[in-house]
Amino acid sequence: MSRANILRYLKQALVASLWLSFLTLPIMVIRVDTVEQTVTWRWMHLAYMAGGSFVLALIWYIMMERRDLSQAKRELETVERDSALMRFLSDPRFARPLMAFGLLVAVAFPWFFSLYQTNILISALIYVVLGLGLNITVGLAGLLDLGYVAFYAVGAYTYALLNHHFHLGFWAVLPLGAVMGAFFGILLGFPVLRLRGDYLAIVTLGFGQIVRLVLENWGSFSYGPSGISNIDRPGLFGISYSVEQATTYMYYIMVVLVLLTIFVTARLKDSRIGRAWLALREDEIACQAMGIDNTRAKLMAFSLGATLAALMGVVFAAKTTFINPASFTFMESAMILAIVVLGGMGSVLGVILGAFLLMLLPEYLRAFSEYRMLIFGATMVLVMVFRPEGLVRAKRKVYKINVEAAG
Amino acid sequence: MKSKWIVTVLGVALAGMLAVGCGGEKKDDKKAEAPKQEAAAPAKKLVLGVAGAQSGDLASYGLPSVNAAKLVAKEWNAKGGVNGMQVEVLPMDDQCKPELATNAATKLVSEKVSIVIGHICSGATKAALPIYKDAKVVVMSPSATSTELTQNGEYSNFFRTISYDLIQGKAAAEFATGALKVKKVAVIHDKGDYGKGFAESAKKAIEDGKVAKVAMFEGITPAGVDYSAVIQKIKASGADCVLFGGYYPEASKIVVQMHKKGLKIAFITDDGVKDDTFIKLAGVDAEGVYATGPQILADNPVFKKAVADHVKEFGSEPGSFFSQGYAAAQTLLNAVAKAGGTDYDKIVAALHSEYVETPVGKIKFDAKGDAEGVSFSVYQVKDGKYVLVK
Amino acid sequence: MEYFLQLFFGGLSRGSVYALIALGYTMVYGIIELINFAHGEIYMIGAFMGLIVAGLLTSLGWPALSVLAIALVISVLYSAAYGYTVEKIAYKPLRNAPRLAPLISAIGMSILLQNYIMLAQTPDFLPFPRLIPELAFMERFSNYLGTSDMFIIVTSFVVMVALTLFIKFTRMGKAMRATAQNRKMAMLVGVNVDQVISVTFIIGSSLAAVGGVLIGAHVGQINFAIGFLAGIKAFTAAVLGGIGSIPGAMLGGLVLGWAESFATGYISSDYEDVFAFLLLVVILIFRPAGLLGKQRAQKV
Amino acid sequence: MAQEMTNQNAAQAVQPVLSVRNVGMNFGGLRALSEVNLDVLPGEVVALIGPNGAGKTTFFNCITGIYTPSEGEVTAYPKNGKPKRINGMRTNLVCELGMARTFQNIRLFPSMTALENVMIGRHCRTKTGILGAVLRGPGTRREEQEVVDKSFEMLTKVGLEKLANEYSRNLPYGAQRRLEIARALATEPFLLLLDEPAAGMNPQETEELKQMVIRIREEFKVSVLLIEHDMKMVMSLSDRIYVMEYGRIISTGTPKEVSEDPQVIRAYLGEDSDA
Repeated sequence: MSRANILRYLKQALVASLWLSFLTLPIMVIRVDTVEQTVTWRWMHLAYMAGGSFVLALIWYIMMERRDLSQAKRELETVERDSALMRFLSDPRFARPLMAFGLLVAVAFPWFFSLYQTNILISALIYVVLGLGLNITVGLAGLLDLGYVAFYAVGAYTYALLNHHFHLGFWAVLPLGAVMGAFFGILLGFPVLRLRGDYLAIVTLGFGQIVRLVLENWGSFSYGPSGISNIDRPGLFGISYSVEQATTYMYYIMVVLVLLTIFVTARLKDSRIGRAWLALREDEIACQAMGIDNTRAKLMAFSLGATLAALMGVVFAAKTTFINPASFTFMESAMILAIVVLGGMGSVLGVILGAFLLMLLPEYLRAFSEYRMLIFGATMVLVMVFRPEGLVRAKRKVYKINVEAAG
Repeated sequence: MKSKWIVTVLGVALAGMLAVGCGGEKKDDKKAEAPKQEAAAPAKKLVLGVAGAQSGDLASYGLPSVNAAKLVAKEWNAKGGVNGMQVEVLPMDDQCKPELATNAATKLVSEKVSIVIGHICSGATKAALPIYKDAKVVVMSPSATSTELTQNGEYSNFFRTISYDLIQGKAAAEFATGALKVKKVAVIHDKGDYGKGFAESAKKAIEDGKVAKVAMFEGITPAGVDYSAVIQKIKASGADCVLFGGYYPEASKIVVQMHKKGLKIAFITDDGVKDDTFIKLAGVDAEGVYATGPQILADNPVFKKAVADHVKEFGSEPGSFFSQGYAAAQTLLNAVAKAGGTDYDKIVAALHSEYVETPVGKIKFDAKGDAEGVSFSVYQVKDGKYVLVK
Repeated sequence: MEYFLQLFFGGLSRGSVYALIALGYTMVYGIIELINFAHGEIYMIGAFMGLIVAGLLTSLGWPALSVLAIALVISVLYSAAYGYTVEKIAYKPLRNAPRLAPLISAIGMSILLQNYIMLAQTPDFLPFPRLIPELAFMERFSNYLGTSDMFIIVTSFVVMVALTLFIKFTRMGKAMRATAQNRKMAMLVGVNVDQVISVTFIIGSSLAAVGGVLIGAHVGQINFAIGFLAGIKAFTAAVLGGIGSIPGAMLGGLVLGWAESFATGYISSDYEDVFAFLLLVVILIFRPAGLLGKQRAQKV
Repeated sequence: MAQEMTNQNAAQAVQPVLSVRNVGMNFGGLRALSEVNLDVLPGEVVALIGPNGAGKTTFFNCITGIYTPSEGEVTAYPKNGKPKRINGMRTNLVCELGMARTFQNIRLFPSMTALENVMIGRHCRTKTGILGAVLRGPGTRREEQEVVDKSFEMLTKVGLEKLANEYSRNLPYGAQRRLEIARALATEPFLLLLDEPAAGMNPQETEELKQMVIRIREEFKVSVLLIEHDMKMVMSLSDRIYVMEYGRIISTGTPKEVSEDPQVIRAYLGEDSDA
C-alpha cells in the first residue's frame, strides 16, 4: 500500500467520522426528560463515537476498495475460480476425511461439553434444518417467503396440542407434524403462488402474522398467550430421562435429522425437481416455456419447505417443553431468511454455516450482553456488503459425460 | 483469500462495535470491577444468577432486578459475604423468549449456580423451570405472576416475591364492585400472558360476585397507535368502569384517548401499570386511575433504603419489579446463610421458615412457593403520585 | 349511525397515521424496489430527534407551537441525513448484488438502528410532549376527531398532493419516474441514478421524520421499538394501495385504518390485525397490483 | 405459375403441423394482431418477417400460450396424436405437446451450466418425482443418465460440447443463442419456434447458424418457424415466407415470390433497402 493511498484512506475516514459524529451527536450526547424538563449532556459519548467511527471508516474504505478490485478482476475472467478454501473443501481427498472428522466431533460432542453447550447446539441444529428448508423455497425455487415461521408454529402446536390432550408421544407426532406442515404449505400455497416476487413476500408475511394472531387470540384452541407447558420430551420405550439425558438424546435425534435433511436437499438439488426449481428461480417465463409446470414446481418447493419447518416445530416444542405464540414472530422468519441469504442462497454448506453463525454468534456474544444485537445487526449489513452472494457461493454439479453414449 | 476476509470482516465488526460501545460500558465496568477485585481475595464465592429480559424491547422489566441483585450482593459482601463467600451476580439474558430462557437456564446449571432470581416473564419461566428442577436449583421470580406456576404445585424449587394473577384480578374486581359500586364493567387486555391472565381472573371474579356485569371482554393490539375504535365500543356498551390488564405503554395511551373522546369513567388496572413511568406517559390524564399493586408500606424502611441505594449507585430511580427483585435477592441470600451452604433442601427449608424484612414487607414462603404476607392493595394516582387507597 | 360515524372517523385518523409513513415507504419502494425495513427505524429516529429538540427548547421555556415547528425542521434535516447515510452504507454497495441481499442488509440495518437508539438513549418508553395545541373550534367534534387527528390527516393530504406534484412536474420527479420504470434506460438517457436514489431516500426519510414527530406528539410516547410495527403497517398500506403509487399509499392507509376500526367496532378487536392482513391477502390475490397500482404487462 | 399451383396443392394435400386461422389479439384498445392465417407443413422452414413492431413476437406469444388470442383458432398436429386446439393452453403444455421456442432477448438460466440448461428441456419428457429423486433408485438413475446423455448429444449438435460444464452466464453471445436452440431441441419438438436466432451475430456466425438449422431439420425431422431480420439468411433458408405489417399478414409465398411482391417492397424492403 503506497503512502498516497494511506493518506487518502485517512482523509476519507476522517470525513466519514466527522459526518457520523455529527449525525449521532444529538442522540448520543443529549438526554432529555420532558416531564422534569431537565437535559443531560454526555459529551464523552461523542469522543467515543468519533474515535470508533474513524477506525471503522478506515477499515471500511480499505475493504471497499479491495472488494471493488476483486469484483473487477472477476468480471474480466470468464472462467470462475473458487477460493482456495472452497477448492480444498470440494476436493474429495480432503472433503471425505473432513466430513468424517466433523461427524466424529458431532457424535462425541455431548460427552465432552456441558449441558449448556449441547443445548445451544441443538438450537443451532434446529436452525440448520429450518435454514435448509427455507433454502428450498427461497434459495432454490426463488419464492420469497417471509412467513416461514407459520409452518414452524404449525408443527410446534401440532405436537403441543396432541401431547396435551391425548398424550401422544414425540415419535408418533413427528410424522404427523410433517404431514400437517405439507398440508398447510399446499393450503396456503395455492392462492398465493401466482403472485410474483415481492408481492408473494408481503402476502406470506401477512399469512405468518395471521397464524400467530390466531394462536394468540383463539384461547380455547391454543391456550392463547399463556401457551402450553409441560410438553413431554422425547422418550423411548417409556423410560423417563433426566434433563441431561433427555438433552443428549434430543441432540442425537437432531444430528440424525440434520444429516437426513442434508441428504435429502443435496439429492434434490441435483435432480430433475431441483433443476426445475432453479430454472423457476432464474426465469419463470422461460421455465414454463420449456415445459415445466410452474404451479406444481412452486407448490412442491413451498410445501417441502413447510414440511421441514413443521418437523422442526415438533422438535422445538419437545425441546423447550413450553411454547407460546411469542416464539413465532416475524423476527423469527427474518432470522431464518437471514441464515439462508447470509450463508449463500442455494448452497447447503452455506446455509449450515449461516445457521451456526447467526445462532451461535448472539449466544457467545453474551459477554457483550447489551451490545450483542448491535453487533449482530452490523454483521448482517457487513456480510451482505462485502459478500452479497453469501458466505458460500452455490455451485452446480459438474457432470461427467458418458462419451460412448453421446457418440 | 475470500475466507480470510470473511474472518476479517467479523473481526472488524466486533472490534469496531466495541470501540463504539465503550461509551456506555465504561461506567458499568468501574462498578463491576469493585466487587470483582474484592472477590479475588477469598477463594470461595457464591454465584447468584439473575435471568430475565436484559435486552430487547422488554429489557426495562428485567434490568431493575439485576441492579437490585447487585445492591443486595454489595451489602452482603461489605459485611464479609454469605458464610464467608463473596456474592457474585451473574446476569443471564433471555429476552423473555422461552427458547432463550432454556438456554440461559442450562447455562446457569452448567455453571453450577444454585440460586437464581428469575425469570421475568411467565412464559420464559415456564420453559426454564423443568431444567432448574432437574438440577435442583432454587428459582425465585420477582415478576412471573402466572397463577399456575405455583398453584399447580409442580415445582417445589420455585418461589416468587410477587402475588399472582388470580389474587390480583380478584382484588381489582372486588375493589370495582365493592368500593366503587360499579354495575357494568368493560374488561380489556393487551393479549399478553400477563394482561390476559389478570383480565380473565377479574372477569371471573366479577361474574362470580353477581353484583355487576361484564359488559365486554376484548383484547387490544399491543403497540398500536390508536385505540379509538375500542373506546367507542366501550362507550357504546354503557360500561361505567374499565378494567385493563396489561402494561403501562398501552394503558397510558388508552387513558389519554378515553379522555380525549370524553369518556371519563373509572379506570382500574394492574401492577404492570403501577409504575411511575405510567404517570409520566399519561400526564394529567393519569389522575384518578386506580391500579392494584403489591402492598408496599410507604414508610417501609427497607424499601426506602433500597431506593436510596439505587439512586446513589446508579444515579436514577429504580424501575419495574425492583422491590420484588430486591426482596428475592435478600431472601435467597438469607436462606443460603441460614442453610449454612448451598444444599438444596436446606435452602428450600430456610425459605419456607425464615422471615426476612424486605421492601415488599416481612415475608416467608408458603408450601406452594408464594410469599406469605405479600398481598395486593389498590392505589390511585393523585397529584402525579400513586397513593394507597384506604 | 352515530356509532358508525365514530368508527369511521376513528379509522380515518388511524389510517392517516399509516398513510403518512406509507407515503415515504411507497416512494422508496417504487424507485428501487427494495422493502426498506429500515424505513420504520428512520421514523423512530425522527421521533427521537423531535423529542430531543422539543425537550431542549421546552426546558428553555419556548412556547409549544414554535417548539413543534423547530422540532419538525431539525428532525426532518437529521432524519434525511440518516436516510442518506443508511443508503450509502447498506444499499448502495449492493446495487448489483442478488435481489435478496439488500433485503437482508435492510433487516440488519433495522436491528442496528434499534439497538443504537436503545443503548444511546433508553429502553424505556419516553413521554413525548403534547406539542399540538388543542384548537377551540375542534372541541365540538371531540367525540369524532381531536385536533392532533385533524393535524395528521391534513398533513398527510398535503404531503400526498405535494409529492404527486413534485413527481409529475419537476425535473427530479421525472428522473425518478424514469428510474422507477427502467433503471438501465434512465442511466442511458443521462439520468444520474445514484443521485436520484439519494434524493429518494432523503425525501422518504424526511417524510418519515414528519410522521415520527407528529405521531409522537399525537400518541404521547415513544421508544426504540415503535418503528418496527409502524414499518410493517405502513408497508401493508403501501402494498394495499398499489406500491409506488402515491395516492395509493394514502388510500391504502385509510382503507387499512377503516378495516381495523370497523373490525374492532362491529366484530372484535381481538382479531383487528387478522382482518387487516386478511384484507391485504385477499386484495393482492384478486388485484395483485393493489388498489391504485397499474398492472404491468409482463415483457417477453 | 405452375410452381405456385403445385405449392398450393401441396399445402392442401399434406396435413400441416400447425395451422393458424383468423387469429387476432387486442391489448385493451390496441389491435396487435388481426386475421392472421398461417400454416407450417411437416419438415418445412417457414419465416415470419416484417418491420419492428409488426407483431411477430406477439404472434409467437399467442401460439405458445403466453398470451391467449382474442379470437381465431390455433391448431397443432402432433406427430402421432390427435389435432389439438391450443389457444390459451398453458405454456408448459404447449411445450409438452411438441412446440418449443427460443426468445428474442435470450432467456437462459444464468446460474446453471450449459448442460443443465439443456437438461431443463428434458423435464417434460421425464418423470422422477420428489421421492424418486431422494431415494435415487435404479429407475431414477437410468433416467438421469439418459437425461445427461441426451442433453450432451444436443449440445454436440449445436457445437457446445466443450462448454458443457460452464455457467451459461459466462458463455459468449453466439453460444448463448445456440444453447437456447439446444434447450428447445431437448424437448423433442415437432415444431421449433425461433425468435430472431441470428440477432447480434456477425455474417460468419449467421452462416454457421443457417447450416445448423438445416442440419437440425434433416436430422430431427422438425419443422421450423422463425422470426428473422437477416434477409440473406431468410431468403436462402426458408421454404416459405409470411410478411407481417401492423399485425396483418400482407404477403405470403416462396422467397422469390415474396421478394417480388410490390406490397412487401413498399412496406419492408423499401424502407430497409440498405440492410
